Amino acid sequence: MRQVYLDHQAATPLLPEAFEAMRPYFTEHFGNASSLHQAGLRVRDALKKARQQMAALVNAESEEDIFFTSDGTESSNLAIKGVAYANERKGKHLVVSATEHPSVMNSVEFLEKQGWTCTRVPVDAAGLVDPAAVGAAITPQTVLVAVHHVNHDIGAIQKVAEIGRICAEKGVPFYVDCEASAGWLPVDVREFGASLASFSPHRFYGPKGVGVLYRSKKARLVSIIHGGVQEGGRRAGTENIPAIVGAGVAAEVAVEKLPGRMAHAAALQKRLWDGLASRIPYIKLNGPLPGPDRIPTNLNISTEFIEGEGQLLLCDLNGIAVASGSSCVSKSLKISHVLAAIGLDHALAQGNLILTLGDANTLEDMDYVVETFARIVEKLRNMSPMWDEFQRGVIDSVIAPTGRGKSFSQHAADVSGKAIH
Amino acid sequence: MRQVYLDHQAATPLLPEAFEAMRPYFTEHFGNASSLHQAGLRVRDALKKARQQMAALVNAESEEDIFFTSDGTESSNLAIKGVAYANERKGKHLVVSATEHPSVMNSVEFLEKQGWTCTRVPVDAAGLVDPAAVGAAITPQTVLVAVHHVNHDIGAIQKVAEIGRICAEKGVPFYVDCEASAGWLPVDVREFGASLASFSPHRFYGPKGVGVLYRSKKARLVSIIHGGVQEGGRRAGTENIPAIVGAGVAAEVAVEKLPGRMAHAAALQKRLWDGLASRIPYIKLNGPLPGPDRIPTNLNISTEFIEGEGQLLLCDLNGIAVASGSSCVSKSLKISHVLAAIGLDHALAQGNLILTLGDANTLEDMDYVVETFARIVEKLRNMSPMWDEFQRGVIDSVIAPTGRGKSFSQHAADVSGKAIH
Amino acid sequence: MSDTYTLYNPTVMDHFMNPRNMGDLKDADGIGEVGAAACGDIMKISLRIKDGKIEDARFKTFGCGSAIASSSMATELIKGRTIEEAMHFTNQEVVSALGGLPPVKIHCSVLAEEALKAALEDYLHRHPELAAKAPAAEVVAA
Amino acid sequence: MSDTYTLYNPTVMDHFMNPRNMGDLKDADGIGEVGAAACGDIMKISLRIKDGKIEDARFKTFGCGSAIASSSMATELIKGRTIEEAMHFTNQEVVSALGGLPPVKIHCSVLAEEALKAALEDYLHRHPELAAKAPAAEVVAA
Ligand SMILES: Cc1ncc(COP(=O)(O)O)c(C=O)c1O
Ligand SMILES: Cc1ncc(COP(=O)(O)O)c(C=O)c1O
Repeated sequence: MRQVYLDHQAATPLLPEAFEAMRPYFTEHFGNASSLHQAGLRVRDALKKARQQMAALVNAESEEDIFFTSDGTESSNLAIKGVAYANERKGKHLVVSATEHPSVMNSVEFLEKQGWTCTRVPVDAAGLVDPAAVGAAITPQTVLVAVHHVNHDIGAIQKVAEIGRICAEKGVPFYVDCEASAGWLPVDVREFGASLASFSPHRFYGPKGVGVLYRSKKARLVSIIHGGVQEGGRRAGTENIPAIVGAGVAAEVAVEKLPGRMAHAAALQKRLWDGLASRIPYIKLNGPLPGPDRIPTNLNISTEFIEGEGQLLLCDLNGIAVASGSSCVSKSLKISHVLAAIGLDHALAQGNLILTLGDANTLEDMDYVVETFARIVEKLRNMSPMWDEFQRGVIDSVIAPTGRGKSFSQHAADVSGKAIH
Repeated sequence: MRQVYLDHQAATPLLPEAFEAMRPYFTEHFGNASSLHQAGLRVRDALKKARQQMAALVNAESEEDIFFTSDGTESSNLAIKGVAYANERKGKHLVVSATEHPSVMNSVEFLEKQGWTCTRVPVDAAGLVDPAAVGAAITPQTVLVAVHHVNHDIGAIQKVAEIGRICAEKGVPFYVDCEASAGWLPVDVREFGASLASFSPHRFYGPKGVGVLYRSKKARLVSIIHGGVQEGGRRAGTENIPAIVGAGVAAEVAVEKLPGRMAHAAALQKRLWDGLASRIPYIKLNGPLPGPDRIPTNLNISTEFIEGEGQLLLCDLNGIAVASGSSCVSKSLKISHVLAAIGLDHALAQGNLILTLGDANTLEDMDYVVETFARIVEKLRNMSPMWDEFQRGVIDSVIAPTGRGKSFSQHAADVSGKAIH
Repeated sequence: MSDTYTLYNPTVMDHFMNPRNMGDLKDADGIGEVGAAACGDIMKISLRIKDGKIEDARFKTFGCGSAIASSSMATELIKGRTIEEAMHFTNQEVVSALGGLPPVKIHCSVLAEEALKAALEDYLHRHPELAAKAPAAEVVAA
Repeated sequence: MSDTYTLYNPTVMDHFMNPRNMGDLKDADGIGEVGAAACGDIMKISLRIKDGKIEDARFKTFGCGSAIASSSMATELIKGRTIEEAMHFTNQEVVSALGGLPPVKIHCSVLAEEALKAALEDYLHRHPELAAKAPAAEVVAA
């Protein structure tokens, strides 16, 4: 069976050259970077080199602005809480977009319990935040603005450079979560006007176990994992040297391959979406149209009248690895807050699938996915009471309304006795 | 030149069998454990197995009590802050021993800034904490007691089982940092009465990039790194699967090799300390005597009239890797707080060296270290004004007082114009 | 499937991939359609009942793998039972017959129980003469 | 040393491993012993001074590698200078001659400057007739 991995947002295979670079650091050069003897001093050079490679990827002023953490989640936590705690006396207000990753959203919620307040700037139906609205949300108490570069679910590219200019004018540090873009789109912290930016190499063929936080010297930042004085006092704990070394290689490869990667992904994205849209009725692309507002690696679709988990499992049984933002797929039984933020009808959020493309995918893979997915949709629609009820005019379509029947949400509320959340 | 690595407290080489176990999880089985497709589901099994291996190492009730973090430092932070925040409404008082690792001490300091209070229970001259004193420090507001199993600097083994009984009687969760003991001494969370315990496999031949927190279901714990619902909602962020797999193997090997490791280390420890003590005058062992109160892998020595960094560098140039708790070695220019807590004279703290033994060390290595170190001490004493002034009776020895001359501290204060801190 | 990793156990996977009794019954004697407020799943069960016995059952489900498997299993289990027996049917039977469900998915089996009970209610509603004799359906929440 | 990783640059390492002018001067004309409050290091410099010129210098140091290297380098640099020149000696000369020190170790070079100045003060103290002519030693903190 053909294997088509379309979940590059969740994980990517490690580059063989990154693995080779890491290899000596496990058993041979195993020292602790804090040690003052050969074993420790040797790995310091490796650490420094990796910092330079990271700085180059995002055009940081200096490798000293690069801090290593354990993953993208920790980087987000450090950016949000580390800046908030550092500026506690200045003010306790934050501004974030409504579609930030949970690592940002939940960090903010945690701070709210500790007395901070936060403005969540809404996004439009495509998932884009209005820079002017971000600017308008800034108050004299605002100590940080956080808007991600690219959304992890719907691939929307935010106008970060514009937001960065507004933040600079108002003198407020600006944090850009680049986890869903670094390695796949150009990231330039200076062009973005970012005081802080995060990404993690395991998202672009680097190893798991390392995240990166860029921080310009202008922004104050305190540690949130307390202990020793590793990472310039910004992150205590023994550095994960092998992973950091591999991450450096992945960053270097990303710089080199970026144009090719983007072109390849854009071609796949077009083939896949064109195929799905023409082959399957009642299907919708969520987020911006392919083009300048959408990362070429992401498709986020909703297939009406069927639910996401079943689609995902049947894709998997056919060799296709995908993700879903449907409530059944989440451990909390809630639809992705991103889908909620773009105002997607619950019926469509339920039928959600997230496809993220990568280097190894081919155009033939895309054709296979289209054909296979069409069969899966047919199978699940046959099983679905909603499809039947739509045929019979009991309920109407959200994607292509016929004017007959009630809405899915109304129907769901009627049969469950409660409004669907 | 003979190479003798005596810094196992800082880092250990990865076991080849652990590396082999990890290897497929980099490029081949690279999935994200949260994914619902083959790539993700496959690594879930690996994650579960590693949890079982960790549970076995510390005799945890269930693998569900094992949470993976990024390192020992993060585990300490999670234990301290995660329990403190979870019990905020119950009380805001903590009890810790005075010689906990900085990851504990600095977490506590952070909480103090947020309104918690903390009692630091002092240790005796050997570095041992009195269980009764811990019990006496507990108040109705106490939400956590933290006493490490073994001290990272001086190898003192605390009476954790006794402290655990007292905590159980008083109904207060007990956190035992086992970072300096797991893999080298038996760790039994049930015998210790530990509600929480932490360790990290990179300290016993496992990989960097993973730490462990054991938490019994009886103790409430909230997340401190916010985001997704990985690790049962206790630690957000993509799991570092390869490292976790390797850590599991290291834990399994540790269980099997433990008795051999301990016997081997004890023999080395005896040979080394006997050699040093007989060969070098004015040298002192810090912490408990070798025996039941001291981990067999650790020697912490102070050599009078010379400073630690010079000793460390000359050891290194002679192939011997060691650490030091002297102020010149620390980035903060402060002597190890452990040496301060046992009341070690500043002159001796300055001349401190920490030697930690491991599987690959031999008795011949120990003899080489003794001879080499004797030469190093001679060289540095020849360079030291203190040695000369001691000979001339200007200052006295702390280790073997002659009754002539003033104390080093007095002299240092006289020449610097300030009391030495 | 020896090399396949699955989210659910083999029985659940089997009922998801090859659902039994999928479809609608023409001229059903009772039809129940219910929804899960928790996640938005919808399940519909139709019954053919003759002489107080469930002769046939069909389901349609809009929901995750375990919802589909739960309704498939529920329809299997219920066939041949009397109305009275069916009234005592609980989700636990579904869970057991499926060999277990992940904790977060137990509500799918509850939905199957609810759909069945709704179909029975519908039948009794259409046959008020029987309703008096039958015990009230107790929907057991998980 | 091509395969050796070092905490300090090769010049510092060289002065640490092969210190110049280590020891005490018999019948020194000036001796200075100073301590660093920051870390507890102690440095002692003895000078032989003839006709207003530093003819010879020796050091003894209780301290880290960079403290030893700093005192070694300071004694090298100071030899042959006049008292007046020596009074203007600063730690920066030591740092430059050593090719740089880690930021946290700059205070070691300050200690060397202080030890030298203390030795000069001692000399001037012993020769009050010269003290009036010489400029006051300025100790420059890093
Ligand atoms: C936008 C964004 N931020 C943060 C994260 C968290 O990164 P990690 O999985 O490395 O913890 C992700 C993960 O997918 C993400 O997409
Ligand atoms: C007792 C103790 N606790 C915590 C830590 C921190 O562990 P890690 O280096 O894995 O962050 C250490 C590290 O040496 C330790 O010895």
